[in-house]
Parts: sequence; C-alpha cells; structure tokens
Amino acid sequence: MQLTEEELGMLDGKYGKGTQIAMKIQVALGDVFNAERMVPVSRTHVALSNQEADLWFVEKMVNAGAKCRVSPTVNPGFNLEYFQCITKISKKDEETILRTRKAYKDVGATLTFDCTPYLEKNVPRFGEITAYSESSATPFINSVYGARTNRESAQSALCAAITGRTPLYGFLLDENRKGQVLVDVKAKIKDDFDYQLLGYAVPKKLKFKTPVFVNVPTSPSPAALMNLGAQLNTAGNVPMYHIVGVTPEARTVEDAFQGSDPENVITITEEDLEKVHDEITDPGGKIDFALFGCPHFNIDQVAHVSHLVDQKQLKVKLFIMTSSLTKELAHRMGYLDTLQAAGGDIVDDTCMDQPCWEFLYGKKGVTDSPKCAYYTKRRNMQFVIRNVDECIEAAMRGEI
Amino acid sequence: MQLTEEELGMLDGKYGKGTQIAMKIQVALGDVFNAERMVPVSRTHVALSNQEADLWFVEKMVNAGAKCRVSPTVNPGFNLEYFQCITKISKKDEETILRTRKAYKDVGATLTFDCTPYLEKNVPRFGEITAYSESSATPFINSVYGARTNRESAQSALCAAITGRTPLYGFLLDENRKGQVLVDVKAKIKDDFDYQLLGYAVPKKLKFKTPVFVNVPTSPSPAALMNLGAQLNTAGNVPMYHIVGVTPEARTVEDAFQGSDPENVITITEEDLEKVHDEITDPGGKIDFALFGCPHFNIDQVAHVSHLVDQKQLKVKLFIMTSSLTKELAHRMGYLDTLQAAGGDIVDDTCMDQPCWEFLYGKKGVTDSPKCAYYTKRRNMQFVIRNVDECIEAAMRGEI
Amino acid sequence: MTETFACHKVSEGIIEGDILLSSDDLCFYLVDPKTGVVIEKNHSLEGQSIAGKILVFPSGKGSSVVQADGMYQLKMSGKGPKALIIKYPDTVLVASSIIMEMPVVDKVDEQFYQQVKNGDHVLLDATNGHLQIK
Amino acid sequence: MTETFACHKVSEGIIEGDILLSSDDLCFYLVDPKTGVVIEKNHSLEGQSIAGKILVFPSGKGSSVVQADGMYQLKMSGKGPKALIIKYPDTVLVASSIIMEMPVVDKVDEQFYQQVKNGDHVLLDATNGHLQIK
Ligand code: F3S
Ligand code: F3S
Repeated sequence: MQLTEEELGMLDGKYGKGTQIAMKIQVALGDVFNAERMVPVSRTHVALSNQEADLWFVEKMVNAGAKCRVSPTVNPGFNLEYFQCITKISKKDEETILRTRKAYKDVGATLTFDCTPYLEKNVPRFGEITAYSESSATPFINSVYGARTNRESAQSALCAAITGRTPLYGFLLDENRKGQVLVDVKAKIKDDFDYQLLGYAVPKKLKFKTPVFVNVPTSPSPAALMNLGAQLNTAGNVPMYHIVGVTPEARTVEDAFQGSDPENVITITEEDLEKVHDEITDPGGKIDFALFGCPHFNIDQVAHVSHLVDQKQLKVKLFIMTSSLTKELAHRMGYLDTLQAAGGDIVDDTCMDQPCWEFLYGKKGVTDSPKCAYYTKRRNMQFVIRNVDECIEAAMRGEI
Repeated sequence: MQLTEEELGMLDGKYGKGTQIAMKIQVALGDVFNAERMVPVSRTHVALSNQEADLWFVEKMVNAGAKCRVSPTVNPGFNLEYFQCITKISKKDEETILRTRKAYKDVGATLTFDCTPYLEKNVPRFGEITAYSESSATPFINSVYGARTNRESAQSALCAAITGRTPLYGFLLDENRKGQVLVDVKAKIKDDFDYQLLGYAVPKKLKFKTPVFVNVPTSPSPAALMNLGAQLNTAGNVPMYHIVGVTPEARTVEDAFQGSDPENVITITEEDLEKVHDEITDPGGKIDFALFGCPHFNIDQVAHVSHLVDQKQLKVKLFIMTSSLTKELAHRMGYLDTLQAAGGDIVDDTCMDQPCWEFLYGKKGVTDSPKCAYYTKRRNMQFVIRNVDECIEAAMRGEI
Repeated sequence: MTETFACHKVSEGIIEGDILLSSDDLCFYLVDPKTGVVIEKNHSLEGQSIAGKILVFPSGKGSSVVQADGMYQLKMSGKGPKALIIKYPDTVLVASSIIMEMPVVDKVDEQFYQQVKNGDHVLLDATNGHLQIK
Repeated sequence: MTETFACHKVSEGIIEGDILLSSDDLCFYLVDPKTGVVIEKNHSLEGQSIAGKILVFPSGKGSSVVQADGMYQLKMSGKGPKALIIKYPDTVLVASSIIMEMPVVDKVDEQFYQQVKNGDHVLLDATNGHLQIK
C-alpha cells in the first residue's frame, strides 16, 4: 500500500503505540482487500458490544495510549442504573459495563449508546467517506444517504476512529456501489414491518449481491428503510441496496446499475414474505413480555405504540428500547406517562443482546424485529414476530 | 389550485376548524405563488419563537382543534428551570414560556427545542419534500441533503405540519433549484468561522440568487455548512446554495447550473471577508461575557471549547447553547465538568433571542456568530465577533 | 366616477377606507404599536401613522419572527392597518392576515397603481376579488 | 524434502505446528472454549479440537460480535489455534489476530492447497511471507 508520510509515521509509532496498532491493523486490511491507499474518514461509529472481547480490545487500545482522532458514536451496552432498579445485576456484569463505559470514554468516543446514530447524532452527507460498524447502520449510510462505508467490525471501525483513516476498497469505490440484481417486489408492502420481511427474504434468493428494488412504495419512513437494511445485512451480509426513485444513487434503474444490465432479476411475492415470516418466528402461545427497539425505536414509533396503549392495560410487561434523547422527548410529550400507565416502559441506552435481560431468559415474548429474535437465540429467549399492532394486541391479551 | 378530495375536505372543515384554517392559509399561499397543487410533506420543523405572536398563532390553532399530522420538531424558547437558578425571570416571561410549551405539546409537536434539528432528530433523505422554518435549517435541508423545502415562516411550517401538505412551488421544483451565480472564492477559507463571513459576504454582491461555490475546501464540517447557510439566509434570504463536489445536486459545475450558464460570476476575496467582518462586529474593549451556540453547538464544537479551557480560568462567564442531547453527551464525556470548572456552562433548549438573557442587556460579549449579533441588536447587547479560539482567549483575558 | 379594478384574494373580507401608499417595503416591527407611526429611519412613511389605513406597499421585509410580532402588536393595540394591498406577499403576511382576519389582496390591475393616490377612498372586496376607488 | 510456498502476511509471527484443514467456513463462537472442540452441527470439523493447530479454512462466518468473542474466549482458555491460514480474511479476523499477536496469512500459493494434508507439520513464517511443509 501507498502510505502518506503521516500514515507511515503512525505505523512507525510516532503517534504512540495505540495509533500504531490501529494503523497496523488497517494496513493489513488494506493488503487483504487490495487497497492502493488510505483515505481520511470524517465520521465513525463503533458497535460497542460490552462483550469481553470488545472490552479487551478497547482497553488494550486505551492502555496503549490510543485516542480517537474522529470521535465515534457508539452502540448501547445496557443502562445499569435502570436495570438495577428492576432486576438483579450480577457484580460481574456491573463491573463489565462500568469498565466498558470508562474505556470508551477514555479512548475519546462520543457516548451516545444508541444503535441508530444515523438518525440522531452522526449523520453523513452525500458522498462522505466514513467507517460505520453496526448492521443497521452500514446499509443506511450507504443506501439512504449515499455516503460511503464498508461493512466494518467494531474493531476495524475503532481503528478508523483512532487513525482517522480507512483503506480505500469495497463500498468506498464507485464501481462497487452499483446494483447487481433487480428485485421486483410483487408483494404488497403495507407497513414498516413488511420491510423487515423483505429484508430477510431477499438474501434467501441472492447472497452478497447488491439489490435494486423496484415496485416498492416511494415514500418509505426512516423506520422502513432502517428495517430493510438491518435485515438485509443481518441475514445476508448485504450492506447496501438501492430503491429506484428513493435512494440517491438510484434516480433511475440505469443510474442504480451504473448503465450495466442486472446480473439477475428476482421477484419477491406475498408467499415469499409469508414463508420467511413462518421461518423466523417462534410459534404462538402464552407470552410473558413484549420487546421493541432492536434497532432503537425513534420518536414516531414510540408515539405509535403510545397511542395504541392509551387508556388501556397490558397483560404483560412491555419494553421499548430507545436512545436517551428519544426517551427524553417521549417524556416531554407525555408518551412515557401513557406507556407507564398501561404497564409498559422505555429503556434507554440499552441493547437487546445484553445480560441485563436475564430475567426474561427462558420466556416467550413478542417483537416486531427479526434481528432481535436472531440475536437472542443464544440467550435462550423465544420470540413470536409480528407487526407492532399485532404485538400490542397480544401484549394486551397475554397470548398470541 | 387543483385540490384533492381530501384537501377539499380539509378546506371545507371536514377535519375540524384548525385544519381548515391551516388549509385556507396554504391555499392562499399556493395562489400567491402560483402553485398548481399541493404535495404531501414527510417532515416539518417550526421555528417556535416564544414571542407573543407565535404563542397567539399556535394557541389559536390549538383552540380550533388542530393536531399535527406530521409532527414538527421545534426551535428553542428558553430553559425556564435553568434560568430561574441563575437569574430572575419575570412572572410574565415564565407564564409565556409555559404557555408556549403547552401549546406546542397540545398541537402535537415533537418538543426538541433545538435549532439544528437537521443534525439531530429530523434528518431528511435526498429528494424528500418537507417544510422547515428556521434560517439555518432551510439551506441545510436544501443544499446539504438535497431534500426540498421552501423558506417557510413559523406559521406556514405549522400549517404544513397540521395539514401534512404544502403548495408545490419554489424550491420544491427542479428548475428553481438550479444555481444562478458562480462564486469563485479567492479568499482562503481556514476554519468554520470563515464560512460565517463567506455567508455574510455573498449576499452583499448578489441578493436572492442561488450561489454555486467553487474553490472552497471539499470536506467542510457540518458546522461550516451550517454557518454558511445560516448567514446566507439571514443576510440575504438565500435558502439554498451549491458547493461543487460537496453538495449532492452539484456533482459538477454543469450539474449545479443544470446545464445553463451562470447569470453572473463573482469573486470573494480576503478583503471582502475582512470588510464584512469589520461591518458586523462591534468594536473591541472590555467584555462581560462570551456566548456560543447560535445556531446550537454540536458535540464536536463543545469538545473544542472544552479543550481550550481545560485547566484554565475564564475571566468572564461563558455560555454555550446546545440541544439537551448535546448537553447530556457533554456531561457523559466530561466536557461539562471541564467547562464548569473553568467558569463556563452549557445551556440547553435555549435560544439567544429570548428574555432570559436580560441580565446581559447593556453589556458587551464575544461570540462567533454574526446571526447572534444580528438578532440581539433589538435586545441591546453588544457583540464582538471573532472565531472561537479568539473568543476564548478574550474570555480568559476579559477584553479584546 | 367609480373605477373598478380586478385583484386576487389573499385573505377574505370587504372593507372601506383611505389609501396610504408606501414605495418602500414594510417591516411592521418598525412601527410603534402604541400609535401606528412608522419609526423606521429613512422610510418613505417615516413619521406617518398607518392606523386604520388601507396600506399599499410592494412587499414585507425583516425576519419572519419580527414581522409576525410587529403585525400582532399592532392588531392588539388596534393601531394596525385595515387592509393590505401587496405586490409580493410572503408566507408571514399571508398566514398572519388570514388568522387575523384582515382583508389582503395581491395581483391588482396595473392601472390601479397608476391611478391611486394617497388619501383615496377605496372599497376593497377581497372576497370577490375587486376594488373601487370612490 | 521440504517444500516452500509463498503467502501474504496478515498478522506477523513465526510458528511451527500441525495442520488442521476445514473445508467449511468457521465460526469461533461455535467452538467450546474449554476444550477447543468444534461444536457446530454438521461442520466438517464437528467433534475435533482446534487447540494448538495451524488452522486452514476458507473464511470466517457469523456476526462480528460473536466471532470476536469466540476468538477471545479461546485465546483466554489457551485452547485456540496457533495460527490461521485463510482464503478470505475479514475485518474481525484481521483485527483480532493482530491484537492477539497470532500469526495469520492469506494469498497462499494454490499448490499449497493441493498438497497439504491434515496433520502435516508446517513452519509458518508470516512475517516474511512463506511457509514450509516439513
Ligand atoms: S445494538 Fe441495537 S439493533 Fe438490536 S441487537 Fe442491540 S438493540
Ligand atoms: S433559534 Fe438558534 S440560531 Fe440563534 S437566534 Fe435562536 S439560538
């Protein structure tokens, strides 16, 4: 790889050991992916996970003196103070989250603890070169904003934050952003939830290919686009998509394919979505809880749930995960009161895939998020997956 | 104007008196601006101002039963609870802000109280049709994101939020978004502050024309773009600009001008910026305070100030206005402690142009914002305008 | 003789009154709400009262916040104009006049501008889109 | 006879050990950290231990979080592989191996893949980009 003088300085340890390790990793990545050179990044997001490996990596960097040049926003761990009020958190889990917070603070991260930074505090403009890890973030950055990021891991994104550079390869390059397969959506896409199914169904038919959607509604909500990307990337490692007439690099079909022909055309039918739905959901029955916000709900989604439960009583506990800003807004607007009165609550700064949810292990819940169900298999939770309205009805009845 | 059945229903009072008034105003606007029809908006932002007229208008709507279909984010009034701790707030001002909060809550607004919604909670995608009032917002939406909004007033934006429609005219139409004048920037643009001066200098040479900038740095920060738009729109009513190679509708010069020739070419020199700087600033001397965040500072800007005052002592009080999320982040990251230790503070949910600042009337301060100085003339405050670094030095010395 | 001119309704209403002409754009915030007297330096109406007049002017100016506030203060004190005849209305003028129920028109026959003089008595029927100089 | 093959350094180090071949992609999270035994159902290595081996496999799989965690657990228990020879490394494998100081190479001569057998003793010099079957 061709490195600038400053980059060579980083690699030689001129900027300290931490920066040196980060640059070493990035040069190795550049070599692996045949990058010619590095480019500056202007934004980064690290999928903090509060797992031991995550903590180990970031502490290692901090101890080596690393400090981020481009402060990354970070994913949620869990809201210790909240969960200590409602359940028992082990000494070990407490210690881990406190160490995680401290390590990310010390490395110079922006402590957003939110998995939808692209809606809130870390929004790129068209064409900006960035490094985002987090499965729902990468497709949003690439597809919806037309900014550029590879499918980073937490580690590689942290390295980019530290050095302020990323190797130039993959989705940073024009030619790799072109659509590959035309996806003709024959199924009727009625709500944000259908985008979850669509995102899950497409990779069944084409792996690792960039899809170009036609015949979907042309004014999708941010939640719809978030859902689509999150599922595409979780189920199929697809960090970019085009929707003709919606995403900025797909003003027309030709634009999306950069003038080439599609490698393939697939259709997605009503039956495809139903099949996927059956596949991902656990069977119905008595439920113990409802859980939303994987990825974090935005204020419109919170408002929707709040209206549904207004003046009603839930049979099972309902949690909505959000950013702290969304919780604050929900409080100001009265939604939090409404939810709490019905027997629900908003949990901010918290991820689904964290030990704080232990009190729900072995139980069955409803959620609108396939991703949530996917990640919690290893934590032994069962999930019936439905759209939000059906989930709420189920939560009021206690079964589905 | 051609109205849909639903729009006619609104105009006929089918959806209540409040929606009817809003639609009536919008039809009048459509007629005035020769719009053929209405289009749906997917986002709105209302420049709540907490002035009597603002309150009167929104209360009138609330009393007529209006409820927003597209919940708008809103500008800051002032943070009553904060200011009650540090100064005296008159009974009347207290009553007004409480009524303002209530009225906007009742009309169904999202109570962000932030003047940079486009960086935080109300981010459009390319091509989206929206209605934003607030001078720094409109240019950001149009120029940086390539979404579309006219230069709305608080009232017209609120009407759009209520009806979910806006008349189709002006910057919503392709042909009106094309660049008109080529601005060749010969002056060296060194930092975010220079964009303030640039934004102020351009309308001196061309009023109401859409500028296309060339020869400015191609990786401007969000603050730089915000400053540029805020000043263009404050000083010259210019709600859209292009920067070639930066903004999405200006991939090339031809793209920015939509294939036509520029009507005019102007150059901006070092001297132009200096002249503008002399014109807008009050003369130096002893100062009593420093004030930042008009528009609200983002976390990077707060971090910058925090680093500058770290372990130092300010001679005069320093305030940074931010959103509540930015304040929370600054708290988590230790910036707030650093600022407070030096004698500064962060004030969230507050605008410069509010009666809470009465304790500074008749005094002289430093700021980096021409807009701040512009709006506070009527409140009898003097402002020396410098870049942030010079402001901080002055705040440490107590004079400039 | 009474001449009738076509115009276009911005805000409905039928009203009679005396014309006051301004060649300059108008910022209502720079009108003293207690008296209705224009206090803006070097304005063509400086020192004159707009209270109760049918005001003819090219367009508004100043930020939308101060403009709205200026109109509101004048309305509350009762020292505002009776109606507006504007060349280039903007969103504040339109929204404020409708909510204040003040008759406003634009797109008036060019001949009206050639004939109208300060103090002319006018019947303005904004609702039906015409006006008469009496 | 000793054969030498060119390869490309991902993570530096020089190490000797026995080869374990996997035709399937590998998720380290589905390896028991206490024993190093692959527990993934229907995996070509199911039931075998990767502890102390030089592991040859096409690419990683599974989410980056679980992959990183799997590698870390194996490192901590000492039941991880000694080195990796990968066809298609990804960002987690690269970053983790460098920070764990485990030798890793990619872009190995095609001939190596044709000749190498399970249990071959290999000297891997990642630092200088070559490896020998002894
Ligand atoms: S980071 Fe967010 S997307 Fe789900 S798995 Fe955790 S809540
Ligand atoms: S709304 Fe914001 S931009 Fe300045 S005038 Fe008030 S602080």
